[in-house]
Amino acid sequence: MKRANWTEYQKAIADDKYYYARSCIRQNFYPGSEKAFLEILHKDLGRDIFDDPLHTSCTGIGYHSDIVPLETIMTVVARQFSLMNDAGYENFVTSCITSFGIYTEILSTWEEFPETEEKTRENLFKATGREFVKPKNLAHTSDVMFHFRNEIAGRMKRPLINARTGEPLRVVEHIGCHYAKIFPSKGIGGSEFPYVLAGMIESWGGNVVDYPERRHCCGFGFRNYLVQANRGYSIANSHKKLESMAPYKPDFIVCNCPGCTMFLDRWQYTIAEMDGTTYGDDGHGIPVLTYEEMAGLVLGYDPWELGMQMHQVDVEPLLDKMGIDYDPSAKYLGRNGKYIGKPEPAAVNCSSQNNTIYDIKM
Amino acid sequence: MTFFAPFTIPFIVGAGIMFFVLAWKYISWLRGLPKDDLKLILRGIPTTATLRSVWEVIRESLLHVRIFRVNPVLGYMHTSLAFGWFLLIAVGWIEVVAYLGSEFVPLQGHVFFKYFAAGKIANHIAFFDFAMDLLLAIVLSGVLLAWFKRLRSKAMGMRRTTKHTTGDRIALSFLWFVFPLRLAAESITAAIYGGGGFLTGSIGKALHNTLGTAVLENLYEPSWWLYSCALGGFFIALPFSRYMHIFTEIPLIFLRNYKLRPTHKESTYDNFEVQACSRCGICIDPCQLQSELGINNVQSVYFLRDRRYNMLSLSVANDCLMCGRCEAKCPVGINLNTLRLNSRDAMRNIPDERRYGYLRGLDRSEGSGRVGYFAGCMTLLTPKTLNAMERIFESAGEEVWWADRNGGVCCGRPLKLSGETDSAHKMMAYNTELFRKHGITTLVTSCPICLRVFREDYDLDGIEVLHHSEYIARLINEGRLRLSGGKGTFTYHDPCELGRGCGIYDAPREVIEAVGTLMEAEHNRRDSLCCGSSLANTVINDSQQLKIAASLTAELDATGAETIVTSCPLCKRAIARCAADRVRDLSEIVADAITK
Amino acid sequence: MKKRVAIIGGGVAGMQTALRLKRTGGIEPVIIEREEELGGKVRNWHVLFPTFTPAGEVLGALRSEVAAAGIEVLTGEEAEEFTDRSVKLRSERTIECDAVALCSGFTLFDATLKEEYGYGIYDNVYTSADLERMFSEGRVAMADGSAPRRIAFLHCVGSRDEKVCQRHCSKVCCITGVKQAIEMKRLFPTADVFNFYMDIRMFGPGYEELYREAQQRYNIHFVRGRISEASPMMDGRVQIKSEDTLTGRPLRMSVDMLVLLIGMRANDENGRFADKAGLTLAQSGFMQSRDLFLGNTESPRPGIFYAGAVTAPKSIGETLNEGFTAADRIAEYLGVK
Amino acid sequence: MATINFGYSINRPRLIDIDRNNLRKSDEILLEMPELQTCIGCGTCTASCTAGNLTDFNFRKVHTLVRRGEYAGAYEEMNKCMLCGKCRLLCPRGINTRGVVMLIKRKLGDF
Repeated sequence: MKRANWTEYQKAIADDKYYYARSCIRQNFYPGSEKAFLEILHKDLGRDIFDDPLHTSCTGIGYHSDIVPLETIMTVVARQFSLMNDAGYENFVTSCITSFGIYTEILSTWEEFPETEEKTRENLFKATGREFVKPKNLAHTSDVMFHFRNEIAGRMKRPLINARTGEPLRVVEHIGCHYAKIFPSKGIGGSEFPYVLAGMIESWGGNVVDYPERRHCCGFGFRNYLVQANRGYSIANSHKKLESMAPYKPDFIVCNCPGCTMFLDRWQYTIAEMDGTTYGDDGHGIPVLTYEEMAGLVLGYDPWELGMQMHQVDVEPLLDKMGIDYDPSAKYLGRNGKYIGKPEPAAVNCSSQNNTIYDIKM
Repeated sequence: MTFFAPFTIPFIVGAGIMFFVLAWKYISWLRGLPKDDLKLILRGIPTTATLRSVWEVIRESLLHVRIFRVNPVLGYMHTSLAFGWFLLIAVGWIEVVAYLGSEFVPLQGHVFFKYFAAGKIANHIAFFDFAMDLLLAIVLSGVLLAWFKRLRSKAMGMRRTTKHTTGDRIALSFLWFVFPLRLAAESITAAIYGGGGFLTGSIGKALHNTLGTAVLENLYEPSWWLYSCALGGFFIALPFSRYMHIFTEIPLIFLRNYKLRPTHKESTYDNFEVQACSRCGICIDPCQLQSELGINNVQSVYFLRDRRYNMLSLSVANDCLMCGRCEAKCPVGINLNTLRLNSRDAMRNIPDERRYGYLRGLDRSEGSGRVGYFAGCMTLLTPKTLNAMERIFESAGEEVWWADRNGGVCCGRPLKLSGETDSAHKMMAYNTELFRKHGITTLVTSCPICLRVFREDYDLDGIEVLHHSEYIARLINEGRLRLSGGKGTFTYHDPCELGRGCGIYDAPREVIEAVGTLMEAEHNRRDSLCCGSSLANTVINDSQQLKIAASLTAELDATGAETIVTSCPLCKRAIARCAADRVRDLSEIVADAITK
Repeated sequence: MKKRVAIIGGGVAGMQTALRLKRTGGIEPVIIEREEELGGKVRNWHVLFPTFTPAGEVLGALRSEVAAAGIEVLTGEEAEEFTDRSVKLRSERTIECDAVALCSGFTLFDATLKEEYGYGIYDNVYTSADLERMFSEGRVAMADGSAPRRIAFLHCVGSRDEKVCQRHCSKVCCITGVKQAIEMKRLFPTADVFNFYMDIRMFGPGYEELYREAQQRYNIHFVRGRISEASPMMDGRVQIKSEDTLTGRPLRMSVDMLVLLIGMRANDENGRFADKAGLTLAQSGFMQSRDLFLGNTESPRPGIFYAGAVTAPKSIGETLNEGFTAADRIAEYLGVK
Repeated sequence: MATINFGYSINRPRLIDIDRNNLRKSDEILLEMPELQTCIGCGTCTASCTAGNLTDFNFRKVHTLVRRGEYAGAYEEMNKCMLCGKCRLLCPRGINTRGVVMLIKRKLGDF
């Protein structure tokens, strides 16, 4: 494929000193990923990134579900910026695609309609007595990871290569609608040929699968999922994507967006229950990783340290493929060695089906 | 006298098979008739219908009076063959009786009397020699004409003749050879044994003089063998070929006089009509699909043939305008359209109880009155007619119930024409109920398609169904419409469904004459052309329809009339494609002429 | 003393204008052509709609007439700027003249700007111009050399699309799509050909008839709906998505070849020409005529005239007619009968 | 199969998938009546339709779907038609609409 055109969409990414904003979904479902991001930046790359306990949700989920008004979310965002000012940072990095979309949209709105910025300043001041300066640089955490992809490649311990065959792993990447579909120029590679994850995969030895429904939404769609009556539409979207990628036999999916990670992973279980369709090797599902997990594996982190036991689709077949050593018995032990519980056996949990290690402990 | 010789075997076998097959066919058809039809037959036998039938058999099966009317030469051909042969048999019988008295003579004895009597009769009766030769000469002239017709059909007044099947060709060949071979056999017999009249006798003498006895002796037996074979072959082929018509027409005439008719469902009675078709091909020329479009495999003769041999295809069954022009000309009087309809029904009717459930409880009618007006789907596309009818009703002071001015339910005839008879009945039931509900006593429609189905298929006792032409004529006669007329010149196109379909020719003409001068087109009334847009045809395409409409329009234009009048919305729209500004519905010219 | 008229652009418009001017006897036209030979865009076309006339026939006739008339032709020369009395060439040369006819035509839309169709990215996505080249070369095939079994044409690529700042209708693509679909069907009779369109605009003589023939005789499928995106398939074919707007349902299919019917856009240098010569541009970026009815071939400035697609997308027939009109107006302006 | 009641199921796509649809019947129909392909979607047929004024029957849409290989329900829809012929009288492309109805019913009776 002649795909050089991603280079037409580039953006400036700060090199150091980031103010970190977390993601609601990731904190709850993939907490290991956010921790891994901070660790990689601190330890491996030696960058300064500040994880501020004072910051809040951006309220994007509420905003996209029509329960948080625009003025409110603008004020919340302004407060985050104000906190960043307090902490002495000017590069804002957010861990969530929807937050990234929200920040981008609000900054653009303020630019196009300065009166809304004035109003927000007024609201923020009335509510909290705070003032704020807009960030110098706004990026998504995957942008930062993309920015350092070559540095990470330099420290790479396990490339994205099938250890048994020596072939590059086939990786499906999913960007998330709010990354570049709203403002194509704010995403690396734009919206049609996004390169942010593809760049990482290629730098770390994998092959990107370009399948027909690559740009399609994962199906989260906020109201589509949040209202139960609409969930059939949500799952139908994931189903469509999985059907489209299945013939390419991907080794894993890497996602950019908290919701997509969750839905492409969890819906595989639901689809298996609903109509018996399973994907991936031996029908045990296609593992779905976050880019931090992918970077963490590449850098030699322990998969359970990265929180990969939180996945619906088991990652062990992938770990085996990559030749990663891991302790199967440590999977469901938390950081302090305490048993954290395990999922019920299902079609997409291949290793937990006949595994009684934890049952003894119970 | 002995009446057996080996050469008679082909004839005896042939005749035996033929009579067996005929009997088997007729008996099974009669047994298959619905009970009501059987009752009709039993009730009809003791009436004058039987006598009338006998007379009709003589007229039509022997003398072919109807074909004479179409074309005298063609009539003579048929008469000479049919009546001539009949007389040959009848006079031959008398001849045998005259020579042998009351002695029993088997069938072959009559047929081959000349052979068995050869050399055994002392005194020839000159009358019989002459009469038999004369009759043979007449039949032979018919055969000659038939040969000639094959070569040049135009001379017989037919532009096109039927393309026959192989079976028909075989039977035809046998038939063509029967009489020349008889001539040969009888002449050779006369040459050896004497006798014979002006034909066989003279040829016999000539043969005797030229060939000599020895040669003739050798030809004698073979010539009778050939004649017997030709007869036997023809008889075997007869029940399976078009010549089946020779015998089938006879029971058909009786059954028809007992009031049996084909219906919208196939029945064994249809076989009498189907097999009574002689494939004369008279139906080909009037067919506009043939003359305008060059389609030459769908005409009634081919339809009946295909149906008879179970090789009817949908495309043949559906490719017919059902204009009725062929039916009007059919010398056997076969109900061609009905047979085609019940074929379509057999092929297409799919009873589906769920269909048209949406009609339930529907009523979009408006107004009230004893007179109901049913525009019909097509009239909704000719609003000028609607407006004219409104004007006419108003002027006549008629209170009108408008059944479907705001869109109604189709009358059902289009579905019936397509063979979906059961579904059509759902529409009929719906509309009947609607008419009853509104208590009308007169139902006027300006669509001949609707009119025909109202009259033929609806059960509308107590409601008088009128075409708007009849209704308007009545208003004029009753003095309820005052018209100023006399200025314009009009030509009138008879819609098929109105004219040949419902027999309404005079009412529209009366109306036209009340407002102006009528100039008849070349084809008019029962002979009028079809506009090509007939709903009965679902095969021909738009340009083909247009071509037919154009030729009709050209003929109407040739009258020189200022305005073309018709009384069918479909015909009007078809003609309008070629003469937009000059075609008007009958109601329009009336509405314009209203004085008060 | 003969009058001299500079004709910028040696395509069909320029040649026609020059021929007519020359025939007056009192005018000496000079054609300035950027390329090394005359002919313009028509050079790259195989056959012309709606008659399937070889483009070379039209071009050949014009070229030989130009040669026979002894018209001065400067090839490989590009106009930098001009006024009504002179044309400054990029080679620093200046042509003095009494009037200028701008016949510089149009630019083909760059299909890579419609990223979602993957032109230049996926192997089996082509433009109508690519297809004409393939027709001319006599070899039409998929990228891997095999014969296509399903071909999709997409109308209005770079036309009527505000997302790429081309609001105007390019006018000729509809009929080109019909023509090329028929040609493909003739080459690959068993292939299925689909045309995806927003509107079918059959404005010219014989066009509607050809459209109907494409439908009825060639069984070409016309789907009303713009393709929203194209994606690659495992086997190198292309998956396309659109809405079948006539049934209100989304539609998806894979095709062996996707042909983009690219539109005509205004030349980039139109702005420069307009600035220097005091002319105006239409909203579409094409040159604005003095008046769309009575002065279609005239600019608002005396002495500067237009012919052909420099003012708007036009068919070859219309362009040739404008050549005549422009020449007559020039002769009138110069007082030459 | 499903042992768990999720309260929802995977919505069937509304998509017309030309790759999955079996176009054989559609090809047969177009072969028998090529003029159907000349439909320009003007909708006159549906606007004038006697049955369409009483139900949601849409002749244009049904035959378009059939041409795309979407046969489900086409037979039942076509059965709503009364064959009255108004559409044929109005069709600007001169399509033999009644023939189309009968042809589709004949070809798709099994669906």
